[in-house]
Amino acid sequence: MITALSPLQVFADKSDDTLVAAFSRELTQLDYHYGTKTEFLILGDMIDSGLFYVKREDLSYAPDIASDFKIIDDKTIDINLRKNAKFHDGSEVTADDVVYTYNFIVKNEKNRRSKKIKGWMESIEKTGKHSIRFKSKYPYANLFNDLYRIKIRKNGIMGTEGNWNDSAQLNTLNGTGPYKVVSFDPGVEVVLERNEDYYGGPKGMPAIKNVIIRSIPDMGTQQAELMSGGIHWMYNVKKDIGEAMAKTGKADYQLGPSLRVGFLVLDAGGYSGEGNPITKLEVRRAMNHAINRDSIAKNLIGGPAKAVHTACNPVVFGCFQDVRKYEYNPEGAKKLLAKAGYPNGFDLDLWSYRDKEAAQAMAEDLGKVGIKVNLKHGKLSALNKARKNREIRAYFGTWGSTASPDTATISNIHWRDPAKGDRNLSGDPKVNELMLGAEKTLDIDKRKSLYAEGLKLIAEQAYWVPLWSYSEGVLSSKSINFKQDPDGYPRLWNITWK
Amino acid sequence: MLRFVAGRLIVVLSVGITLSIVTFFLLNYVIDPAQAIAGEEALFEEIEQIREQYGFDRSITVRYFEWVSGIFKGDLGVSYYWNKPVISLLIDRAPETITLALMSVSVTILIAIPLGILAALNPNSLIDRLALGIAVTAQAVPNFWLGLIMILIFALAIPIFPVSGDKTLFHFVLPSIVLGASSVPAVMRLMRTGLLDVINADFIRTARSSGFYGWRLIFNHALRNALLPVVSVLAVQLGNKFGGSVITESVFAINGLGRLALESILGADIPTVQILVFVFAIIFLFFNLMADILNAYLDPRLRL
Amino acid sequence: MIFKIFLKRLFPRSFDNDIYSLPPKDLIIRKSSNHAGFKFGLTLLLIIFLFAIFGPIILDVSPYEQDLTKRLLPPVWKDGGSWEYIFGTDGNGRDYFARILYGTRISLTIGFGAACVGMIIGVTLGVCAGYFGGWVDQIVSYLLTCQLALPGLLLAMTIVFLIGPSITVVIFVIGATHWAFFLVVSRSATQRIKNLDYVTAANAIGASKFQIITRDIIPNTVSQIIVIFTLEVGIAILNEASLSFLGVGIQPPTPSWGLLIAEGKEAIFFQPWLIILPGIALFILVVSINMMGDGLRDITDPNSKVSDK
Amino acid sequence: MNELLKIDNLNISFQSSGSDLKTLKDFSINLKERESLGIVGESGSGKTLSMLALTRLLPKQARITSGSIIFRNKILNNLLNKNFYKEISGNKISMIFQEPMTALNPVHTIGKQLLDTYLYHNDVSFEKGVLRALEILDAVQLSKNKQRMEQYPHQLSGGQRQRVMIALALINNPDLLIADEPTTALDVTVQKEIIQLISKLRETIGMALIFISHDLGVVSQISDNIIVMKDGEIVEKGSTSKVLNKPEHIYTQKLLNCLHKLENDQKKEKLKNSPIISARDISKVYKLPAKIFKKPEIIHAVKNVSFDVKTGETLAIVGESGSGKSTVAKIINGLIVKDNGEVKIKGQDVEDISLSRRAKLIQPVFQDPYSTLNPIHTIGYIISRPLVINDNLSNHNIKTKVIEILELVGLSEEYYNRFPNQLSGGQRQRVAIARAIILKPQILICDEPTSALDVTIQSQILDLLNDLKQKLKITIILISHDISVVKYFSDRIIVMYNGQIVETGNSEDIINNPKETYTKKLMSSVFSLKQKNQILRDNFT
Repeated sequence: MITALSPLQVFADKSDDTLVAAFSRELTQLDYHYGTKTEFLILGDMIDSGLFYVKREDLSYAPDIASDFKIIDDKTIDINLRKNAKFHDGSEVTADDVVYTYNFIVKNEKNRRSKKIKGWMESIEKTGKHSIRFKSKYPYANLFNDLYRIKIRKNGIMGTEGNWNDSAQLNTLNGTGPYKVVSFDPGVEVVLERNEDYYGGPKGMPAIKNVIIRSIPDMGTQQAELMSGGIHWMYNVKKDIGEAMAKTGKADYQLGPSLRVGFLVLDAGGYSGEGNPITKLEVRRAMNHAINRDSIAKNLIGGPAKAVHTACNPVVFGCFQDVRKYEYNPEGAKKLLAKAGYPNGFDLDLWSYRDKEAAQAMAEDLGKVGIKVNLKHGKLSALNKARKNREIRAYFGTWGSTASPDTATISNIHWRDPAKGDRNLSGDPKVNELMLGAEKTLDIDKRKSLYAEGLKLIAEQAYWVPLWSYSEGVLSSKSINFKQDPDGYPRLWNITWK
Repeated sequence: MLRFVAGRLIVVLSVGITLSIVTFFLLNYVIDPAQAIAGEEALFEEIEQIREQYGFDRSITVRYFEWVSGIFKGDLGVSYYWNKPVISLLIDRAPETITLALMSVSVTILIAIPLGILAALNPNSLIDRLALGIAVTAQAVPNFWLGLIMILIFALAIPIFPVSGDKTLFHFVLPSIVLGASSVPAVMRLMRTGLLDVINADFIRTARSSGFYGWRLIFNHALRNALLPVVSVLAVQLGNKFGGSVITESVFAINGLGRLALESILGADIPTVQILVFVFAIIFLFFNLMADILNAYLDPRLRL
Repeated sequence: MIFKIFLKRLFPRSFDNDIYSLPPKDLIIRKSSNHAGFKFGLTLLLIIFLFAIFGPIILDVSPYEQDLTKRLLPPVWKDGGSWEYIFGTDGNGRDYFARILYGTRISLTIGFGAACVGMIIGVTLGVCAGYFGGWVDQIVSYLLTCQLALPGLLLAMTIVFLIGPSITVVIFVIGATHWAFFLVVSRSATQRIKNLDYVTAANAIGASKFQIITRDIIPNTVSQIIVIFTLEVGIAILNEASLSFLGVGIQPPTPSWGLLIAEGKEAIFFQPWLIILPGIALFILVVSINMMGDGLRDITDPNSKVSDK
Repeated sequence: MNELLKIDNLNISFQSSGSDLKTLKDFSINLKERESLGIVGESGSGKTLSMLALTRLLPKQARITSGSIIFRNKILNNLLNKNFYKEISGNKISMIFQEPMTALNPVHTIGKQLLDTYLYHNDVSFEKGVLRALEILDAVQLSKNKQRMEQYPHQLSGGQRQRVMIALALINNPDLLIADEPTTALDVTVQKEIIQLISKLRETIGMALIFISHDLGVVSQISDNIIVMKDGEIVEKGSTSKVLNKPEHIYTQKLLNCLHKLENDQKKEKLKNSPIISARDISKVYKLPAKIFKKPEIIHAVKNVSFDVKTGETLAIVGESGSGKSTVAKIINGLIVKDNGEVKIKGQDVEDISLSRRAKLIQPVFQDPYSTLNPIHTIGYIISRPLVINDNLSNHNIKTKVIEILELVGLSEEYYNRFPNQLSGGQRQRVAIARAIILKPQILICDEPTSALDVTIQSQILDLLNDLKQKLKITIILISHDISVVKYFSDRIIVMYNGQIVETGNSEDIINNPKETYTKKLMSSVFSLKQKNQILRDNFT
């Protein structure tokens, strides 16, 4: 809201212990259970806690509201809760709250996460004031990730069965995280204050008292704000801008690793109709050979970004690397195309919605071997619709796997049974069987071997063109310490003043 | 008067209905609402479930009438994207856009009208050429470009104004200049040619033959006549600012209706977008009607 | 200038050798050759046209050829710039000069294409409404109100969503949302002309409605429509830039100026030439068109000045 | 009497592209107190310009190159603007103009405009100003003067507005009133009233008057002395009777000839032919759309009009503006669809006749020479178009025919490739007539064919029409407000008022023995050179 005319700008700063961070995409509500974007996860981790958490140091799962756990068998897990965890309203977190939260998620079909949890969860029961037991329908490999992503709600706060109130926590939030919400203006900013009663846990106690997260859609405006001292922190900053900004001496730039990978999804299964050259293996292999991954990763993205040959980021669990590798070889690509019956190449609509520079670079590379690309770069919803209507022969996708270092995160959605999702265009039931089968066991070696087999098959048949891993660029003002984590996920609560 | 307003209200209403049909059908055809609600990672069955749950499986005509009857009951629907009733979004965002619209029209008035008067009084002089230059420039510079350049100059190089945001009226100065500049050419040209026409009119010759001259002649006898069309154009411009603030609000991170519209479109949020299109249309029609009434009120020839 | 008309009325005979005794076309040519703004705008526009058509052929540069090792090189007048890339390179290592040069073609195509679409819609509707009046006029004004009331940018975004972006789509979307001026002007001109005696006379000599519209009415609205046309070309070019800026216009890698500005937007503080150069190109093109339009308005206005240099 | 105004060798030039064009040459007049001077000339003669120089209303590009203006022994040329406007303009010298519809500010009330002018020149209280305004409104014989003060110009009729203009000019009791064609835009009946009023007020206030007009008849009624101007020069100067009776300059003689010609009665034939057109009970209603504060208006342009036109005759329809005479003409021609009644041409309903046959039966000629020809077509194209549309002729034959017709209307072959803007008003009217007669129609409807033309041209066009009538044996319907033209030209007259026929009869009967009141009023408002000083007589009886 607008207040009076004040000619002097009052900047939040170290003096009043207030950090201002900027997001490009707007925060529309506070409850993580109703959002999917990375921004919601960052905010969720600041104001909420799940049973588990991904440690920044080694990307392993650590108990958060849980204090310890015990795997009883491959379908049963016992979890003890912290005794010192409290909601922002001061009440203690008990097993009742946890049971309520999971019941709410599973039984409230309107909730986005309902299906996912219901897919594996057989039951949750209270075994003591601070202990619970999960039973799953089958050995579920990605359990800890789900336990991390479900944030604990106070018993009864979301209504009761049959009378769920989905909007209860959208605009005010009674969470358990290191920060409390002071005020929230959707799409504009959220003002946070340190939760002095926070139990610490793997996130640790935050050093800065007040945090304001502003939504500033324009990256140029964000840079201007950073230079003029209006904000302290921004992310998703490209190499060139970050480096140039660092040169001015007004900000620090870090270009660190990210779990995000880029890839081309190819309609090998011929879902998009007749006469699709991509259904031919030689053509798909030719496309794999045609793109100069190394050059694009090094020159366009920079930092730790590298060419990737698997349908997952090499650093995550289960991402088997010893698969067929397609080196950059335009001549070979041309030969393969000729062999497939396209000596003069063909026309291809390539859809994309993100990373315009890389999409153009790729289109140019494909053009050099004869595949005349008509780039259809647009909004995600347009791509979603076209994909749903089976109009897409190839699209350029990326997957962030934010704070989930497991191949399951990317493979679960991309290799689904084609009857349940529209992204698996391989037309090969074997891929689905292998890649999703790996989620249904807790046996690490078995999972690894299933992924290995699946990833080898994907590479051999060139169902995708795996492209590269991304880097995450962050600009931070000179007055703060921000250290980038190996997964590129910004943990804002760890920022300290210099 | 009543008859006229009633007639115009019928036009407003029927145009509103037409536009609501067009936008409703267009949006529901372009965007799959079930997919939009379900999100990126949804399974097919989830999408189908949502489709049933929200009734998207019924024919689009049925849903349209449901939507319209909801509006008549005061229920504008709930945004999928913002998880809020659309009406509360409108209430939240309207003040910023109203402020921006009013301030930008003020900027237009402050620049265009004096410049137009000076240019008309000194045709082909330096000031006339300067005014024409400003008009041609303002016409040829895209809004988003001007916005970025303004930030570059007046927020960074010479830090007078804040870069972005909408906390205080001070935040609105740069965006108002950017948005207001786009109306300057039209208003200034109208002021100039209007005053030139008036100065050459027979009744000014009468006034001169009665002994009036100089500024007294202009202010007492010419200005009111020349301002009449300008006032109604300004009212129309004010109406345009509501729908036209999309880019400016996005560049300056002002949380108004324009930015809401942009974000809702990108977020495939059908309920918000269709209400916004409707609201922008009604605002435009309303200000047009106001312009006509104002003009008729100010111009005795249209009164009776 | 008005006084010439005044003079002409005062002394018809002493003006026998004056340009008023020239045929209309020669009169327009004479008037335009004396209008500095028009001449400037037209010359500039012609130069831009020549550049757009022949520049890429003669200079043999490609706007698409990328070299990722030569990204974001500065223009020649900056430190580190070279004559190889006069305007430097963009984020994909493509020659920025070539891209801006090709962008001229895009902008001109879209500007003139969209204005043509708008003109065909607007003039057809306007002439019909003006000539036939009655219920035709009412339906047309209803359509006009609908068009004016629709937030054009939002509509354009939605339609581009719907059909998918391409140059043709952008031309038709911009054209389909910009016919109001054409309609209003051609309608009022038609209403005025249809009551003039020569139209009544044409009716009296047995000319059909179609003949009257095509022979008597439309030719006499041409001068006003051309003025609107130039105005709309400028508006369409800016509109395309706005749409491309918002990401719903021309597709990359096609070098539209709006897209170039959008792509360079993030780098405004460090590689400002990425937005300043296409911004200036856009500015020069639109200014030249507008100056030509302003000139045309003066030239075709019967009360306009004649020979002042 | 003392000398009031003396203009000596006034020269005015227009600056154009570096060269100066002399537009007023050695203009000199002497005006005594209370004298009334008429200035007569056609458009472009410089008659208005000389007075604009006096009141400092010249266009920006016009410049006084030499000469002096002396008013009450004061040289006005060198007076500062400030002093001139404050002391002279609107105070000692006032001016009224031709167009009463636009000469008053539409957004201010009559009262405000009067008060502004009075209080600006006189240091008196507001109340006194109001009294003076009411007084002067009364003096210009504007009824309900208190109500008028609150009204806006658009609420008054043309004649009332001209009265307000006069009030505005006279509110400061000037010594000199300049009236620039003050009655030209008014209907003939109103015209007379205004001239009587000016004449009377001149007497009561005791001011001098300069009356500018193109109409020698009008000027002769009100002036003691007359100046005749042509091409920026004074060609004749003298007392009214001398100028009228013993003109020296050839131009004055020509001017008078034209007027006399119109006044001389022609031999009229009384035809007993069968009617070629019969109109029965024709009516036409126009609906004006609703405006913001106005209800939709319905105007009965023509109400139950019936008449016959006999083969070979010239029928005149006379009336003031708004009488419906032009609508009747267009209905007869089939150019407007009537609401009621029927029009038969040669026994066939005009609306059932095919376009092509109608074109060969009946053709119109219009008033305004500037809009009658499509500016983008050549004269050849315009005249040949009826042939192209209606006859199957070879291009060569068409061209031959067009050139024949051009010669018939008095234009040479060289006009064939010219454009309308290259022609004078009279020439354009000739082209319009050529277009109308090229299909050899049996009826020609001439709607005010000469009223936009200068007097000398006017008589040429009338002669041409007369000539064509003899040669081609066509029936002519003449629409006019000008009684002298009608009298000169027509066999029979229909008088229309407010959409209805008031009186019908042979032209001599109507002109000499009008029966209806309206017709009498119309006929008496004609200024004739023979009825000198009729107005002044009216004033004092």
